[in-house]
Amino acid sequence: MTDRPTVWEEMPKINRDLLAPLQTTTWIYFLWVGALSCLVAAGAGAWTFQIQTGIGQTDLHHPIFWGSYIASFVFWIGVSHSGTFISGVLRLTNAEWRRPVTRLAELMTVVALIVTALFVFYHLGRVWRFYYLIPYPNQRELWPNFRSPLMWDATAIFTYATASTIYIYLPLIPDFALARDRIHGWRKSVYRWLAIGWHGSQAQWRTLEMAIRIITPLIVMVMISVHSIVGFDFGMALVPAWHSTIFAPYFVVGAVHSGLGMVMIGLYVLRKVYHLHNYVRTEHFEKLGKLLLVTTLLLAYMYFAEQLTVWYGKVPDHIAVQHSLLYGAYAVPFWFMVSCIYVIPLLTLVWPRFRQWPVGLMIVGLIINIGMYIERMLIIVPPLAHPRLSFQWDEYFPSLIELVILVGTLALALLLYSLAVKFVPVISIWEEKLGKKHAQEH
Amino acid sequence: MSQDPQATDEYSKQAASPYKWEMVVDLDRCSGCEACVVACHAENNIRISGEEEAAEGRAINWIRIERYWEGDYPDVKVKFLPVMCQHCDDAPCEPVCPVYASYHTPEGLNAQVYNRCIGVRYCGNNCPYVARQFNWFDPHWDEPLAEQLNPDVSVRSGGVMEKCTFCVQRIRSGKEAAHKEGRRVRDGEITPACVQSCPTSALIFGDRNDPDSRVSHLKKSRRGFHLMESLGTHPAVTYLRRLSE
Amino acid sequence: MDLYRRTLFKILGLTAAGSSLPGCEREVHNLVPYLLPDGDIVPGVANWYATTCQECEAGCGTIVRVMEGRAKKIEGNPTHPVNEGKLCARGQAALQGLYNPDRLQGPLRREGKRGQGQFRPITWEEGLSEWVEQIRTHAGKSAMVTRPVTGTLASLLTTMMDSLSGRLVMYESTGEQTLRTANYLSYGTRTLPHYDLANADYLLSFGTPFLEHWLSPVSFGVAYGKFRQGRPMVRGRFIQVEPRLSLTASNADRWIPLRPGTEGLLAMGIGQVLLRDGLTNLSSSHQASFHRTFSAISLQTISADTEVSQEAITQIAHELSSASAPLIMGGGPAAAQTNGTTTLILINALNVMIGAIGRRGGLQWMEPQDSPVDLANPGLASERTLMDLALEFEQGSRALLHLYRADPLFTLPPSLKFERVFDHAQFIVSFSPFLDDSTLMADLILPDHDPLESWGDHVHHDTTSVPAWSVSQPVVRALYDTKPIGDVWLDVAHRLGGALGERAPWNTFHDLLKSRWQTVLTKHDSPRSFETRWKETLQEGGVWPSTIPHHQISPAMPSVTYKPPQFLGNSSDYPLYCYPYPSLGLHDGRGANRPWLQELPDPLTTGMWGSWIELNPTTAQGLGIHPGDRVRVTSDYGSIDASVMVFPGLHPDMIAVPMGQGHRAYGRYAKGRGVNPMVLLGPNYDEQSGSLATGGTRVRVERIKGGSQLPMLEQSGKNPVLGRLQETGGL
Amino acid sequence: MFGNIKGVILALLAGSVATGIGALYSIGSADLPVQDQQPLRFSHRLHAGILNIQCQFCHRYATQSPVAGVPSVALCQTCHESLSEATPDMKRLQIYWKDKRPIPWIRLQRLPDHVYFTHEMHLFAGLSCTSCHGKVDRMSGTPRAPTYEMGWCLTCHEQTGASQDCWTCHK
Repeated sequence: MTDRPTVWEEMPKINRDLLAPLQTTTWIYFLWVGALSCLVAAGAGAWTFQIQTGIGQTDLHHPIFWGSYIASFVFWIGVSHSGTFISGVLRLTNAEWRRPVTRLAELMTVVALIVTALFVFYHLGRVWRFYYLIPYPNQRELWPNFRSPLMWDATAIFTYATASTIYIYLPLIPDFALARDRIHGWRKSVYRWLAIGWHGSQAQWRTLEMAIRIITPLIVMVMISVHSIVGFDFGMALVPAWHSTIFAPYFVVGAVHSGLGMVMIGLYVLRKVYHLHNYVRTEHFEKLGKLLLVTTLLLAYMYFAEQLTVWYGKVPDHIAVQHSLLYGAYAVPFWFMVSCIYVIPLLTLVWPRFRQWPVGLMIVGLIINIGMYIERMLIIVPPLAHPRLSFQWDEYFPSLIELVILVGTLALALLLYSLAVKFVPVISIWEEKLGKKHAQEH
Repeated sequence: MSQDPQATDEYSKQAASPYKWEMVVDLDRCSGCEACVVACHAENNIRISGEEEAAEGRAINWIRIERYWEGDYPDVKVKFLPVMCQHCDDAPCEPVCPVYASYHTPEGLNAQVYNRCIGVRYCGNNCPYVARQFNWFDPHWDEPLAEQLNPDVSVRSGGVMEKCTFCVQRIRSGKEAAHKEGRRVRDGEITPACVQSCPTSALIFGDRNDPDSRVSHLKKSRRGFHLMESLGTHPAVTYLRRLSE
Repeated sequence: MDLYRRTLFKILGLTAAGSSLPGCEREVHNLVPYLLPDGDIVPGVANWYATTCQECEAGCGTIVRVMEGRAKKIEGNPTHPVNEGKLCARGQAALQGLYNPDRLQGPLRREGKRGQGQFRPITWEEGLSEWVEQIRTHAGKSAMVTRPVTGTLASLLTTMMDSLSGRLVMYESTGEQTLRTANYLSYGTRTLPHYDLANADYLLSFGTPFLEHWLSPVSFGVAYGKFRQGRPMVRGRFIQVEPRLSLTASNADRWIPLRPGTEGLLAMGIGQVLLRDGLTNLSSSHQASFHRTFSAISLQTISADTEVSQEAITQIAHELSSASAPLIMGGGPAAAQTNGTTTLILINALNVMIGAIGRRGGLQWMEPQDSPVDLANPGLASERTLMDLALEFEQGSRALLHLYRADPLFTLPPSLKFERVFDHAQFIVSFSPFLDDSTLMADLILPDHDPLESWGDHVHHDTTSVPAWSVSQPVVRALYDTKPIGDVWLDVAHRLGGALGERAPWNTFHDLLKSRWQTVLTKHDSPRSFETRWKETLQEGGVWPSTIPHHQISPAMPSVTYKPPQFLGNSSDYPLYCYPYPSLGLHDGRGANRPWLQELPDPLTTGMWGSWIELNPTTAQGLGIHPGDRVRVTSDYGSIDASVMVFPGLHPDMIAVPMGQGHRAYGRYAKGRGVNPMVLLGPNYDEQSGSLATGGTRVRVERIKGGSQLPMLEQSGKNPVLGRLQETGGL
Repeated sequence: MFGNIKGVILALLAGSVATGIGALYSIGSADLPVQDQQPLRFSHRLHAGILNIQCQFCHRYATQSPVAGVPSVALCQTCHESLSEATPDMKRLQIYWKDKRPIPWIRLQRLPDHVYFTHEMHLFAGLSCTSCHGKVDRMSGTPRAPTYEMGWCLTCHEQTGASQDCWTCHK
């Protein structure tokens, strides 16, 4: 034990390791970014086409007025919860193992929120009139309607975006200062500007810790409220199978579920690409795997409660939706979704040995996210497709334009993340050091 | 016919409107002939969707005749149900609109202000009657079909929700005529296009605040019901049940 | 109503045709003021003009809303006795005839081979002189096929064709020729009675599609409303008997399906029970002949052949006798069989048995009235007559064919080989405003004005409770370089000169019209001048007396023997009966170029913009066919491919196909869309009337590759499990 | 340094928010290009001001129609027939009259298609033409109100207690 290097000896190595992605770039990275940019361009082209010709480029039609854009909106806002949940909740509970995971997850939050906002715009029939949604004084003397859950939504997301930007920024300040001192070239001035004069004095540390301690519980509350409000978008509506009290908590848990899955993927990929095996260890995957098992069980419980209530209640409007899911038009995606988000995670994650296997956990994370995307679609489409007047029942599948936009936007998220990784240390350097110090002290 | 002088006084006050518009659909008279559908298209500049859009389920009808089959051959029965915007007093579509494009007028109409609409389509989801129709594209009329367009009704652009207005342009001109003569609108003076055309007189329109109007009488009929009464939307359209054996 | 009338007449103006209107100014940034002020016209304020609907032969009175020279909307004329202010879908869609993008904009001369559709624009002078040349060349060999016209135009065309020793044929595929023949044999008049549905309390209808297109659908619609809910404490009961549940049948309290073509047999069964149970009010002189006719076949056999139970037959008979004002109507599919006339005679006899003749709530004939115009109705032609015409062309005794808004190449089954006329005609002139399937074959096209741009009149002598003479006036200025057919014929008469010129001294059809109306409007020694009366007539849309005495009819029981219907095609190769029916919106196809009507969902299948084949669910299941599958329907005469709609209200041994689609021409909305079921039909006639038995062909159905979903309003129709009543608050 | 950056950020933020709000505040839809190149120069100052011709003599449909109407050439001619062709514009008028052609005036007052406006009811309510169109009798060209935006209409509707229900004016 004594030949183990002390924290102080390890410091330069930590700095080197964790700043490496910011300093060295391989040709694979450029290829990757180039490929993503092409996809983003395709998505942008598709969106431009949709704006020029009309929202009819989607496959939407009455009575299915909402489709893949809203599903993606819900999905991405779910992903955005990963960061806040992991870093926020784990910070609150002082879970030591959180340290290498937080930054990576918080970055996901910001990227996902940007993408989420985009989907609102894709969805609008007249996106060039988006400013009608903004509360500001105008000559028309008109305000937006705050009774609409969509306005709550807009407000909540705006708040969440602001708060999570601050939340990711605060712990970044010491790292920016580090980067400022280590990195040369044009980026140096940017880091200097971002580091807002951090020089590591006791007073500054105290202020920062205080700030983090204050904002952490706040952001957890915001996070819960945001996804509850997204749930309210549906729960408040009169649509059969939407009008349910479980939607708010269910959406929160669902968000964490897919968010954890996403973190799992991110963690694995970054560790692999940037050789962070010293920092991201199997232990982290195992802990996350346990958490994922918890969310799987929680989500399955809620889903079961909801479906059982519908099934037992036999209200025709609701039963019609359930039938279409269980053995109707949507049975294939439904059962696929059930396997993806409940069955497969449950069957794999219960095995302690499995939880030690990062590749397996990454694959489960991927499966969960595919499943959760389908789940979002199945929450939105089948109830809309079965209005109370059965004369109007219908089906829906996203059009090509929609799919291009969806893929383009996924590419945009990956691109933003890839770019961010080149700019921001993916593991909080000072927290990592602090963790090491704590570990040694104990 | 109400000649009550107080009624005129009331009208001069702006706070509350003296009118509450109501439609009655007598299912025992409705033959499903769809004269109302074309009348509505002609009056309200409803777009021609064309084959492709119609196949997508995007044909726009402010009033549609829903047809329900019952039983199997040879004991088959058909029931027709004309469905238009029910102009609910507690309309589920109104509170969810983030920009107030959908709102309730003092006369009990469920209004849609087209140029305010940004197309979030929440109202469409939330309407249990699927009465709201969306313009997925800009409308198009092959020349010179557009010569027929009614100048009293806007042509809705793409990206905008629309629906039955109870022919508000006719209500407006009826009220203006009455206002210039300093009187209330008389029963039967205002007829929406569908009501006007209906051969069997299955559709009746009028002021529910006027106790002597035809709709006020018919509303009280024992055959009367509202579509999805249990939802508590309080529609301004009353259906009269079709009698059968 | 009174109130509405008064305000209405304030706004009902006179014709706009003469006034100076702004042209079709498209530039919104320009204000176009009137050159001369016109007292009637206030910019921004609508004017309403009364005229007559010409979309079908019913001739409903209409008022047209006109703003700044453009027609905006057509509504029923509230004072008109036929439609009482109401108007059907097709009548309202007449606007899309006026503003149809595929209207012919001036005279055309064929280039290239006939039927290739290559035409070059010519001047009216060129067109008219060539036509006159052709009339001279083919003297005495003219023929004209028109849709049914009445009034002044009918008399003008009759005069013209008489003078040219030509033959005038008025043809309408749903012309109810059989009904007229049967009525002539039963009641001694070809005039159709007024069916007093509004005052009946029990209606037994053998297939009559009176709420769709039969005779005068709006008039029937108005009466139906009153029949159901128009009287306190009385609600009419309605039974419909037919093999396919039509829109009309779907309104019935009870729909009784039966084997196609056995309607007469069922009538016989009902009559038998009435006679057996002594429920008729026949005079003793009649009793014997009725007994003889109605007891020829036993009730058991009837029940077996019609597939209607004896109980049901007995029940109907008893209900008829216990009703206070029962009414029986027959027509539509019941008449579209080889035994159509016999069937209708038997149904007529039932009306006699229940005492409906001349009774309130029964059948009424009005006293023949003085008409402002000659009742020179040459009568509708049956398909047999058209075949005679074809023979004349083949033999060379006819050479010059005129077509006026009739499209025989589309509406007649190809198996009748009517194209012989077109093959043998030396020259074909069409007055159609559209390039329809027949006009495509024309050598010279002299397009008529749209009805909304023309003068005209309409004589109502069938089915109305009061006689009415309606006028049509131009409500908008002619859009294009077209000429009204009346003007064109008068012009040609002057050019030909001689006796013809003398018989047509008028310069324009408008002059002719006014001179005709002058005799009538001034006959009843009205103190007011003709011009005043004429103006009033134009404002009101026509003249109609308030009440008239009813005409007494002495019905007879013609000796008839029931003959089972004959079908073309043997039952082993062709197991199904083919039943083409006129579509609600497109009718026989004339509405197919109107996008409103194309997009008007069929009320029962909710199909739009195309054709489909209806199959009973059990039949479809037996053939392994699912909704949306593509099938080929084959008869001995032709075949059509279309997708299947499962239709619960159809006799299992039948297929049904809507008419109206499958045009080869007729503009962008109609051309190449759907299929024309007439292709399937063979030359099978009702012997007595010479009408085509449209229900008289057998077919088989096979599944073929492919399958496409037709646009449907009922989106759940995509899934056969759905579409049944779920929750509608309990209708 | 800390304060400096904060100041810059705040200033930038405040600036962009102000500009954005300002732009959004005034955004509207009723505007038309302001051009007054009519086929012939017509002076409202001369006709309405100096000659004191009442508005509704020429715009004669204002009390009975949604539109006020542009006078027909025939109406111009009732006065101009007896006047000598003093100016080139008056000569041009005579040419229109002789050719029996309407004058293609360029439209300067127009509301978007989604607005229902009727002169009839505004005059019935007792408004004068100048309340909306300004001092026409002092304008040499064709008068044009500064803006026909919704806020402008609403101000008056608020003051006079006229209906502010959206569907009063939106169609």
